Amino acid sequence: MTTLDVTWARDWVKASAAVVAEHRVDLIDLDRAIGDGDHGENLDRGFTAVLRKLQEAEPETIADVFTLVAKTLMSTVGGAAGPLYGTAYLRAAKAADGQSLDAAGVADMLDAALGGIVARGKAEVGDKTMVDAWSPAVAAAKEVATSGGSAGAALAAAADAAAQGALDTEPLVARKGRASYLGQRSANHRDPGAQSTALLLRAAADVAAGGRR
Amino acid sequence: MTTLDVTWARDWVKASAAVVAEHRVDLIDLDRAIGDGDHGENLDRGFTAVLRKLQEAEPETIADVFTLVAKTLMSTVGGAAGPLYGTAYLRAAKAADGQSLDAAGVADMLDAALGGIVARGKAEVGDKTMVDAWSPAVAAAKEVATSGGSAGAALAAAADAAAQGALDTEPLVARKGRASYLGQRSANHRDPGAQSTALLLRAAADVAAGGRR
Amino acid sequence: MKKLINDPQQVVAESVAGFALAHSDLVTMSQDPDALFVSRAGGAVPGKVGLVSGGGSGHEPLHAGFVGVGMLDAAVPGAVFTSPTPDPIQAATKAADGGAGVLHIVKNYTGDVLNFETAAELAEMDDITVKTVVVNDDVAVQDSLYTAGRRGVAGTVLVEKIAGAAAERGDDLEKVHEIATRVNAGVRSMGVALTACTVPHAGKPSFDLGEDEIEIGIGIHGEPGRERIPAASADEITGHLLTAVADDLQVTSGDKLLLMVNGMGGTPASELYIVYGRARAMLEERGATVERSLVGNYVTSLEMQGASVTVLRLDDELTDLYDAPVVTTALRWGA
Amino acid sequence: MKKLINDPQQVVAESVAGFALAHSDLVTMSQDPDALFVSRAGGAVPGKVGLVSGGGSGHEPLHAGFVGVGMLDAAVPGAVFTSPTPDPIQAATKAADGGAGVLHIVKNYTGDVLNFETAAELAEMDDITVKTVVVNDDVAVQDSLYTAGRRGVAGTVLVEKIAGAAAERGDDLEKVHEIATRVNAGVRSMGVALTACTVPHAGKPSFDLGEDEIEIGIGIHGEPGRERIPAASADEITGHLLTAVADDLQVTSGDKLLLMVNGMGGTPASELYIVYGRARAMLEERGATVERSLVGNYVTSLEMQGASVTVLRLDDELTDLYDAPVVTTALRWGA
Ligand SMILES: Nc1ncnc2c1ncn2[C@@H]1O[C@H](COP(=O)(O)OP(=O)(O)O)[C@@H](O)[C@H]1O
Ligand SMILES: Nc1ncnc2c1ncn2[C@@H]1O[C@H](COP(=O)(O)OP(=O)(O)O)[C@@H](O)[C@H]1O
Ligand SMILES: [Mg+2]
Ligand SMILES: [Mg+2]
Ligand SMILES: [Mg+2]
Ligand SMILES: [Mg+2]
Repeated sequence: MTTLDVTWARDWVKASAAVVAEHRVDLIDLDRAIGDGDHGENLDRGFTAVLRKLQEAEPETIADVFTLVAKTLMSTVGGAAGPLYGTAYLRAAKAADGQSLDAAGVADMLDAALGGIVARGKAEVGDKTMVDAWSPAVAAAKEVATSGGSAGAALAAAADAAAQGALDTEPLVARKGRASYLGQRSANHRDPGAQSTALLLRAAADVAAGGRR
Repeated sequence: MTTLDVTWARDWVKASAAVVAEHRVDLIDLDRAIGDGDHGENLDRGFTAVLRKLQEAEPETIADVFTLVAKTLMSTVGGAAGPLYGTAYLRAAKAADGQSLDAAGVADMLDAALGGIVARGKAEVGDKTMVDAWSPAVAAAKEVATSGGSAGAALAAAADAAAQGALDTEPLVARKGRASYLGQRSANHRDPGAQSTALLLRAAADVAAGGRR
Repeated sequence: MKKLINDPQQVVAESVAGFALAHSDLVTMSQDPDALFVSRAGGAVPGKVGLVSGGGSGHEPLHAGFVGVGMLDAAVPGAVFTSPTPDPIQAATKAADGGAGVLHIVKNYTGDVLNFETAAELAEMDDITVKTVVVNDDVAVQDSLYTAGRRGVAGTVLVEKIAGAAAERGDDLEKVHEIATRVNAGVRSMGVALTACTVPHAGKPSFDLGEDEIEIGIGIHGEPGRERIPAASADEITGHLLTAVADDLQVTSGDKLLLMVNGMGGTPASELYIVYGRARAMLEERGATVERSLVGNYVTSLEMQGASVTVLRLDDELTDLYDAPVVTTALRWGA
Repeated sequence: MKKLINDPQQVVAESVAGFALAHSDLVTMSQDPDALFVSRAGGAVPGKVGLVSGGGSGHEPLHAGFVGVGMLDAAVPGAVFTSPTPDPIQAATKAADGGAGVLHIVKNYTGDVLNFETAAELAEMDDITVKTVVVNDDVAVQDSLYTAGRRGVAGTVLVEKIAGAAAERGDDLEKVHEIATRVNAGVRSMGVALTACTVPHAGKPSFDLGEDEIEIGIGIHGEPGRERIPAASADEITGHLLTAVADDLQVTSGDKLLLMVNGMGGTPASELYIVYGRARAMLEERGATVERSLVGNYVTSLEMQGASVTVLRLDDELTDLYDAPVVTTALRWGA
């Protein structure tokens, strides 16, 4: 696919719910190590609610899908991840206001999401947060867009970069979020929010590639 | 020895303190199983205090030794064992009012002690308490006295009978003391108070036989 | 065994000293370490019946946490899980006597009964009139003439509160004793343990419990309970406890009740409220109304995880006395 | 994991329901399960500044246990250890507003700060003036502009109590906010864990701790602490905590202090008083006097064994406000 439409957006949400449920315990375990052990539970609660809402509401545009996700996550997740992901999807909705997304649209949408996260959480790259997955993902998508790739290719590159970004959080000492309380002891653990970001973007790419819905 | 004097009484007290300290953990473990796990600690606290008092007071008669033991146990042991052993030694002091004890004197002294325990605790043989050790001990000492044995022989017989009595508490279902709360589940465990009785009487016999002081 | 303690033998002395320091506005501690007790700041109230309770330590806030206006005049802490000896009980009785006699509130354990008995005799020799109520609210234990009878557990707090209010309003010893006896007659409890507790000087858990087992009918001294069952939901466990309690008390339609859910020390408050909700629903299903509620750690077994359910049948007088002002470290209202 | 619960997902809903039933004289629960909060029975007090706090559940009695006269007007419980979402905070803010504005008391965690921030924005859209104090008393965490800063822990109770008294005496929002800020500026805490706790939906202990290890500088969410050290005596552990707290607060001779020893949920009261005794002696060695004391389970981490030490520097106004009447389920005096 060169562009993505509302079907992709809806399928991405369904795939997100599935992937979060599947990795619920992994995310809890990552958060147990350097946080409070609820990240997987929080996202699972949120995306379960999103799935229910999606069935009731049947949104007709990409923006409407993302707005629904934003509001539902905001009002069901709580913790740090709720407002951060909530704001990310809200900004993504504003960015994705057409009927479809090409590679540049994907890059803009991801960039807007990252902007929302930074606006709320004030984290920088290297602080060991989800920003460390989002930031390289945005850069990778932009590169694909510049070099004329498809929307699907942009998502695939973003997903790869986010996965690498999540991996790269392991040696870092956290400066934001709950893991920052651990100081040096936060090193040698992967950041749960960066990991969930990688999972969600991977789902987006898989769905775009027809692999997951 | 055919008769026992105040030296024996003093040495018995010392030996009692030693034997209780030595078996502190065993008695705690017996009491953990069907009680509250303090019997060894209680008696150890009591006899440690007795030992200190004995050094300060240097009592000159058997009765004075036992009275000192009685009062000290009463005021330091607490729990069920404190008043029961305290009363036992108090009655024993009253019974042992001469300068020395022959076999009949030993039997009377033990009988008085048993009487004190029953007066306070109202337990009968078979209720799975220290009475199940004291009662056969008294009977055995009486038999030795009747058949003309020595005081030491009376104590030895009493110690043997108490040990057997303690062993025989194992199958019993408790009807008095803390173990009674367990109902049927108190069976297949030895009563801690019967066991401590057996230890104390064994110490008395050993000291009389010159084996322990 | 990991505990916030120094010397296991000094746990009681150090913790009572800390307690007395922290709450010097409400209580004072005896000076003689061989006769350790806690009594009301300001001393005995002339003309008022004195209330003295005590027992093994490890059940905090019982009993020292209930010393103060409207409740106990003195509390005697023994070694952990071991009843105190007669001497400190006698001394506490003296300190609590305002000339109108003293009520001993004793939990029904052989050791407690015997030591308080002796202390009462000693106090009578000091010309203090002593009456005793023996609390035995634990329905986990079969009551019988031929056994030690039922244990005294969380219901003790209600006896102390209500009898304390009777004494405070000026009732004489006879009447205070009658009230205490009435509360004891109308109160029943039963407990459950999810984990054992560890007595400091023993250093080992009081019993071994598998990861999937719980003890129903537990006492408050780390004794094993009536039966061991597989771990179950809060509703099921509450069902066991409440049914035993309500059946024994013969709760029927129209009864006015006080419902107490007591934590054993290591259970989060949130879990106690889940138990409370279920127990209350079950009482209401029987047509009774829950007029008063008490939820929290009141009679504990060190760090044991578990809870007990207590039901007291109320009448107007008992309700008024329960509502009367109380100013202690653990129970405080109306003043 | 053995807990007195039913469905792990329903722990908060069921326990808050039980809490509201048991204490219907003091609190009411919101009807909308999607906007769960607890507020004062009787509703907002016209003309009084409203106080709203909240945060993850599992810290009981914080915060719902402090709803009542002289303290909070509403408390918003999130999922266990997870800050609530903006909707219930907004609803609670509305319920707490008596027309004089509302103070949000927020513990300094990213999640809490963000969700309360959004709720405050929403409330402003309802024409309610909201001011916020972010409590950050935990000295275990290095404070810096480039990090999330220090956490809010047990000192929160003192902010709620003292600001609550200011609101109750009629101070306006500006002044109540100033008082709350003053308390936060003068309070420091640090905690220790002897065992981890288990979040119901996680089913596993929040961290693994050896039989001979303890965590110093623990938070209240089962997070690991600043350092892991070998198990030590109460005096040594208290030394670690108190020294860090008193150094950071720069306690000096002549200071008048409030000393709070807070249990993490699974620690016997007797142990808290041992810690209290040592902490108090150490403060007195510095020439300070301990004028007020609070010992007990106030800000817990489920069934975690451990404790925290909190010191607040008092002045006359703060002392008066602390002493002012309070009628909540967990803190009650003077009325
Ligand atoms: N200031 C921040 N900026 C960006 N991301 C953050 C920030 N603080 C926390 N996070 C992310 O949130 C994740 C934790 O989410 P979660 O466990 O759901 O919330 P909480 O920390 O409140 O328990 C972290 O792993 C991190 O990726
Ligand atoms: N009524 C009784 N009569 C005789 N012995 C008793 C009675 N009750 C208890 N005992 C004895 O006391 C022992 C327990 O003593 P101990 O553990 O020191 O006291 P407690 O039961 O108060 O913890 C029991 O093993 C039993 O032998
Ligand atoms: Mg988390
Ligand atoms: Mg015992
Ligand atoms: Mg005992
Ligand atoms: Mg959280």
